[in-house]
Amino acid sequence: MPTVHLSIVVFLPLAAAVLAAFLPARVGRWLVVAATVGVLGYAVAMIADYEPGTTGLKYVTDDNWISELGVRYQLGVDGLNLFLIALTALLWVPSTIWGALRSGSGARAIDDRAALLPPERPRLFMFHMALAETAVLGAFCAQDLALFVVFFDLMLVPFYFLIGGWGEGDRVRATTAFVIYTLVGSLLMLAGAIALGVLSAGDAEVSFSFAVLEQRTLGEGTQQWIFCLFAAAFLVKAPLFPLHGWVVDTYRATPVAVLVLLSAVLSKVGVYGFLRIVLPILPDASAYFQDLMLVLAVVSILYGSVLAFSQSEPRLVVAYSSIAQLGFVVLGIFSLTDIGAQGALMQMVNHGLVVGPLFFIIAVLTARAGGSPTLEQMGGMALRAPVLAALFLVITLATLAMPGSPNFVGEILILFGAFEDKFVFGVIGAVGVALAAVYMIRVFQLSMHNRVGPGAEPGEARVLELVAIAPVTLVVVALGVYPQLVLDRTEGATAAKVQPAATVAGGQPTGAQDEAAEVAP
Amino acid sequence: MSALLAQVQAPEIDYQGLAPLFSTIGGALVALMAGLFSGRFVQRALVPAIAASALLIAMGMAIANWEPGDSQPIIEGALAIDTLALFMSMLFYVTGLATVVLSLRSDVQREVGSGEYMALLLGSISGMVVLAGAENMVTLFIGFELLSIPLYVLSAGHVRRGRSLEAGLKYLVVGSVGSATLLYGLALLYGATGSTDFGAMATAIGDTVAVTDPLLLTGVALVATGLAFKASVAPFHQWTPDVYEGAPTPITSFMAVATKVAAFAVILRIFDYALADAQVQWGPALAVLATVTIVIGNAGAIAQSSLKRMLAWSGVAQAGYLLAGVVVGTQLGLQATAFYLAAYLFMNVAAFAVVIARERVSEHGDGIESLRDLGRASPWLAWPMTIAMLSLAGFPATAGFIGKFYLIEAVVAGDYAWLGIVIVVGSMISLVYYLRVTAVMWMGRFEVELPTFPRRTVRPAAGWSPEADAGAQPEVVFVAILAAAATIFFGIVPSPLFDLVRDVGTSLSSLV
Amino acid sequence: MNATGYGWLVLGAPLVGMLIIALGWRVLPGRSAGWLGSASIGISFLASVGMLIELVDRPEESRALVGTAYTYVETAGFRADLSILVDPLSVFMCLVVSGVSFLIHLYSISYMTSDQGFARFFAYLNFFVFSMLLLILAANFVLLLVGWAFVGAASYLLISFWYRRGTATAAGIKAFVINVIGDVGLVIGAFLLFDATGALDYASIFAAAPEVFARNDAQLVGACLMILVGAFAKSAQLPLHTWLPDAMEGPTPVSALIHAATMVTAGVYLIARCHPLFELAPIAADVSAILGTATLIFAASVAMTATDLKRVIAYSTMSQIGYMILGVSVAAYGAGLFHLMTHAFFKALLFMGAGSVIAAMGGIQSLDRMGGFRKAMPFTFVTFTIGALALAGFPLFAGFFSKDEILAYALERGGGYAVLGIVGYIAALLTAFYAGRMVFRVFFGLSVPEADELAKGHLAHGSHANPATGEEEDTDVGFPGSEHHVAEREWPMKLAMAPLALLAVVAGVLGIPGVTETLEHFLEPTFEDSRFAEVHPTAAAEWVGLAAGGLVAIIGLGAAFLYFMRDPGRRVATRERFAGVHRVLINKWYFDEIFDHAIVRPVAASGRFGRSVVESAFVQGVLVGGTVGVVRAGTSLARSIQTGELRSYAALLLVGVSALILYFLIVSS
Amino acid sequence: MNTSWFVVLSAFIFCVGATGVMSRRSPLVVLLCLELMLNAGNLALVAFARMLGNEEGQIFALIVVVVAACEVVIGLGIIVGMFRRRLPIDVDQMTELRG
Repeated sequence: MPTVHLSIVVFLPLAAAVLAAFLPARVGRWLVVAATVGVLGYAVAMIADYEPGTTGLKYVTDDNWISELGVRYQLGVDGLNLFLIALTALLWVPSTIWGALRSGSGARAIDDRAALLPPERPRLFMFHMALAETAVLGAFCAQDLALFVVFFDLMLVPFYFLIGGWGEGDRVRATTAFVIYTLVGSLLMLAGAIALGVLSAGDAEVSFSFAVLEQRTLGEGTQQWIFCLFAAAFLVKAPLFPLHGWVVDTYRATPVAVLVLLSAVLSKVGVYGFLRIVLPILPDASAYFQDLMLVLAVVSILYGSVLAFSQSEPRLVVAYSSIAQLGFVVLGIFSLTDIGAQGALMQMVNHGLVVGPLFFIIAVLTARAGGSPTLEQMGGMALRAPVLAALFLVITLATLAMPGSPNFVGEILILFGAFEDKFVFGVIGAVGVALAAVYMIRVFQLSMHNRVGPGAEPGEARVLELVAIAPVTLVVVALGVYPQLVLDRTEGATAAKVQPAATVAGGQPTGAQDEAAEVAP
Repeated sequence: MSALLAQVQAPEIDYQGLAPLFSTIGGALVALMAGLFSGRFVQRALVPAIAASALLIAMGMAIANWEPGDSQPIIEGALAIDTLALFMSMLFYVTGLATVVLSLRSDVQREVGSGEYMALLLGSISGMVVLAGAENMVTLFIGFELLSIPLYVLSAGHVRRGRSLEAGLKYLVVGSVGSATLLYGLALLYGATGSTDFGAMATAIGDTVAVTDPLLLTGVALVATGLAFKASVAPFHQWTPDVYEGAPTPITSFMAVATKVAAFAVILRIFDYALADAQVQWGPALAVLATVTIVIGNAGAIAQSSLKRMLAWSGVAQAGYLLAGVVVGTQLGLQATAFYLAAYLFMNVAAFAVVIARERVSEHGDGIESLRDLGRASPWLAWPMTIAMLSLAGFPATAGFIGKFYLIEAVVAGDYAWLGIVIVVGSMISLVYYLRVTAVMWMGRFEVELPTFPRRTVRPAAGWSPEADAGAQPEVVFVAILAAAATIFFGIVPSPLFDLVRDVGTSLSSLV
Repeated sequence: MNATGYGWLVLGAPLVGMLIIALGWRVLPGRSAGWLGSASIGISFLASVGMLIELVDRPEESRALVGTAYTYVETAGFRADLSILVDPLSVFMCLVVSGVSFLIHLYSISYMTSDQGFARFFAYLNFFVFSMLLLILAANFVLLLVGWAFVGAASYLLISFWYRRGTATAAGIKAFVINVIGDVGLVIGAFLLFDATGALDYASIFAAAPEVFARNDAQLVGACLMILVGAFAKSAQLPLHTWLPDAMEGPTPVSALIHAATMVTAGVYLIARCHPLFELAPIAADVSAILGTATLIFAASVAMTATDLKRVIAYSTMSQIGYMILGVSVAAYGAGLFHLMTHAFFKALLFMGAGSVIAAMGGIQSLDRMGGFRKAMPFTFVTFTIGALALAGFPLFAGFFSKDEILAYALERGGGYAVLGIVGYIAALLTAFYAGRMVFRVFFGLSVPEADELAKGHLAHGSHANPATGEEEDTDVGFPGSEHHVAEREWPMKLAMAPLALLAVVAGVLGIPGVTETLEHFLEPTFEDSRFAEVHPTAAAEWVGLAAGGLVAIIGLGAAFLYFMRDPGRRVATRERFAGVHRVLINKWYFDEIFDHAIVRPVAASGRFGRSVVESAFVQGVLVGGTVGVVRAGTSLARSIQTGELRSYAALLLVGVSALILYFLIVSS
Repeated sequence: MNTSWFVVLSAFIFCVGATGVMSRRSPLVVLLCLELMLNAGNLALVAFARMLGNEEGQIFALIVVVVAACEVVIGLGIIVGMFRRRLPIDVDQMTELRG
């Protein structure tokens, strides 16, 4: 039965931000923070309420939006997006807090070595943050392709302004590159989405609802060119080699609070799209392009790892490591096995969880190192900062997927999925695991250990910094102890999404018999 | 004698149908008369008020005439008062109102004399209304000229500025070549089909005349050119940037929106009604034109330092998108085009309003520099401009996005999927210049990459004054905000607009 | 409480200890962190004893119990519980590990007192013990992997415990990375097993293996080899051994605990644990036997020339583990594990002694600087000598029984294995030689100033510097403390070393051939399914082996005595004569250099290549630059025709018309 | 007499006008050429009207004449304006707006 819950979840931040726009900044920004906390509460409640093993959508909202175009306002939660929503909700809280504190009121926390420095125009900053959360949540909740596209593109707007308005260095070039890169992809996806809706309809009424599209069939040729359009969008977003040209500049320029969201959440929307849209709706094409995607995945893994290994800025190490990590996720998805997809989903959540604290910690270290972002200037940061060091250590080990961390569970599932019938790809991926250990432990050592770097003043994390870092770290540990929490709830959904493509990859393409009904592009 | 008189029976005239036209023409005359009286109040307040009220009345009457379905043309089949015509007329009236408001403080009005200014404006609008409703060649041509001639004058309105005159003359000459071409094409069509009446033409084609008749097709080519010229479709677009830049900015905004709407109104009527049966012939040709237009327009807009010029080029690109809706010759395409025209109106009016507001206070005139750090200086102008740019670029939650969505769906459904791809590729290129504008406004304190060649300085607009500021021209800000609000509103709740558009779709019975 | 209950207690105690110390480090006064840590380990030792008792009074056939806490991972046919397996093997390992760990904790309380990171040290140490016990008790491969990796992490943390010391952190990274390589190997191995048997827990896999795998089935061999990668990475066997010598950068108790007694023997445990698989895949077993033997001779040879006291012991550790690997690979499980135990005792003892010597030397570790400590530190001398004798396999010492039993097995298997056995005896000779070398050079000869200082009753304080590089250091956290603590003075150290010395002497009684084979009988339930269960040298044969071993040991020690006591001059002479050999040995057979050139540099180079060429040339250049170029070209075209000349506009317009007309005319015809 | 001759003639005139617009630099001459182009259309209309025997074309032609007149007037007006502003009366020199 339809509920309004999801609409509340999605639009709560935006509403708060609009309200806050008319309040004094001091009050307004805390209102926004409160909204994000509210969303988090909602997400937790949903997880608690979502009994394991259920399949199908919950909290469905389904109304007409633009009936003329066959576009419906359709939201829903299933195993696929449940934890991604939770991840979004979880990471926005520290980020908005960080933003709120950045905007000055936390003056007592601010000195020359503090990572928290005040930006101007706090109201606008918070507005964009909230808009971004709404857009991302919307993209995750959407159960209608057109609606998904809308939110997918809408995401870019706030990030464009956040990076360009509050970034560092050559921020305008960075943000423009970022938006154009991403929008090139998502505009192609727009065309693809419309084509998908129209062509799959045939004589029937045009519809973009996932549920409907999954029932309808398309000729293989059509599927293939539409697949390419979608892949373009999702691979840029992820990003995967060689579509990562925007990453370096953007990661350099983006303010921390935003970078966390950019890297932890945005990158997931793309790969989520593969699971939610491409595999179930374009099974033949997915099977057809499987090897190509796997190649891209492993290349990204190796390339990202090797470059991360040779970076001198922690931020960029994480940037390239994300490329590798997303490569793993794609590897899992396009192994076209339940187990691989499960691992991929798990890994999406994990990567988001570790990247968040990672960037906050790097920001703290950068501040302690006198604002210098390079590893040469750091070193010996563990001195006088045992808590910070411990947190960093936990996150580092989780990032390199040490057994016992949730990331390990994710990666072993991915690898097992890949091994099953793409053993070689799996092995190459496994090499990536080893490389990950090298570059992550290298960052930890060069920043926290060895002699204290020139101009660096090691110091313990401040309360406000811990508020942003510690809770997420605890979640990571908790998931490491009981990963089944996620797997129980996601299993049904992922299996269902992978199954069609898997059967095709296994044998007869489903689209073959209605080749006649194919509508040529 | 009396017997003779008896033979001549005057055509019976549907006055209700003509009422909007009467009100605009009447308004023009009254404004002209009133303009004779000197006096600040008359010049500054009364005349614009007359013009505005004329437009409002016309709007009301148009609404009264609104009724879906295929209506009979009036005055011996000279003019159609169907939903297509009425919808377009509404757009003219809205644009006209906006222009009237935007011109309130403009010096061109003082220079030309507000009476003449308003009269010409209303005259041009009447021409558009006629054009939108034209049911035969004669009405079409009359409307066409009635719309153009006042604009020639108005764009030359800044008689003291060389650029304005240059723009006027260029527009006149190239425009006349265009109308001559159109005329010759109409002549050939008349020769081929044996009638000046669209309905008759539609029936004749494929019946008495073969769709491949050379005479007919040559005529089609010439007519297409003439209309494409007005819609500034490449390669007939070249006048657009020059005239838009040279003309007084309120007139530019009027031309940018209203002229394009009018052109597409008649293009729709000719191609999707009179020549509907020949779609197989002209479809591919127009598709190619659309592609060329999209590419050229977007390419030209990049690295423009003058906002007016940049908007002109972007207008060329938008014409390409609109043409795509015509190509498929389906009801869906008609609706999509109509919808996009409405969206196009809102976003452009918003953008031009901001340009007007800025060029009056900035020493950079309409240069992109004039927007620097606007987000800080006056957010009430920065937001509308931002929304306009995002909408033009096709970001979601704006009317522009829905419009593009609609267009692409139409072309894909019409088996022109590749044209859909072209549209999105065009939008990608357009990001470069639209985003640059927003960047200048919000992310100030950095150097804008100005055009690599040829370096041109943007002159301050006539009578700019640094001490005057945006606050001193509330009506402009108001228009900007209103238009921006509409852009957002129809981006989120497009249904009202869709209902109108659906009615429009029913007007051309020939379409499937 | 039943056996598994004790098992959980074994795991729980150190974990809790670790948490208390880690969270409460600020409030814990003085040495309390150390006592707390030791206590928690003591508890888990007692719990292990509890397990032992519980197990022993169960019937032989039902001595393998599995206790499950909850389902750790279960999805898409992949299932791993959080469950422990209590059987003789794991109980035995628990006893050894927790026992030795407890003593070393005691030792550390004194040894680390003056270090600023005292509490941190014990948190790490407890964490290590927890991980090690988890590794041992795990009932499936996933949990094994968890313990496996935790151990590696703990080792990393403890090696780079003095984290401001560049050499230490470098060594830490080296160890960590090689351990991760091992983990990856294990993961792949685990998959290959999972793929065939559909299970991940030992019981099901071992049960299913005989059905699904033919003998020497390719997949099984692959799995076993992958498991060996894991085992060898942990146990520092060729070619994954290079980290162990460097790991000596860590504090001496760490070397004693992790890099001698416990962690490095995990590989031996793993092979013993997976013996059903290895027996199905003899090829893999032989590979491991051969590599083990190669390691033991290689390490022994290097140990003969190494001059860093701790490194000598480290290489001897590698060599001794080679024996164990050889043992478990030739199905001499009892013997192999017996040697594991005795080795744990005497090697820990040796390290403790070395630690106290190094402390007395003010941090200097080079044998060349040492000498004549016999008088200065009698207690250390005695215990160290006992350890050395046990290492050398001097008759009736612990090492004597355990090592030679392995070799006896090897000979018994005959054929190629006999060769391995012979090599083992040769290595034993070397072992005895360098064991003697250590004792003679440290405790005899001319006494160095430090020794005299100590004899006079106060302690030599070297300058605060990194002994390896000589960099200046302070005494703040991250560097070793200012004071040194030697066994002669600190009763906890004595208390730790005495029992070990005792065990090093008498532990042999657990496995006197034909008389007491207690350990072997105790372990039998685990290995009764072995195909080689009946292969067992007769007591007589074993005694022959023992005699040979004893003889070898005595010869070796004697040679060392002649060499280092009688005329030290000859030492130099030989070094001259075999300069080439000496260089190879001093450079550890150039393994580090080989790896550096084969792996490290290529990766770094490819990183630079990726940055300079792929990123800038391809991604930015071709993809981005190309697109931009095209757009720019279009722009310039569009604007260059926009000349502003009226006539050209008209011209273009008319050209356009003509083009259209042309098109339509073509269509029409 | 065959109508097609008239059509051909009109086409010829049209082309003459077009060429003039393209080749002449004086705006006045350009206006004259525009007249030619429009009147070419007229001729065609009248010819077709004659051929088809209905008067629609002729009426159309009449209207066009008027329109043409208007255009010229505007053109002359602008030229006068330019003259008063001392601007060069040469279309090739009106290139301030370009690019």
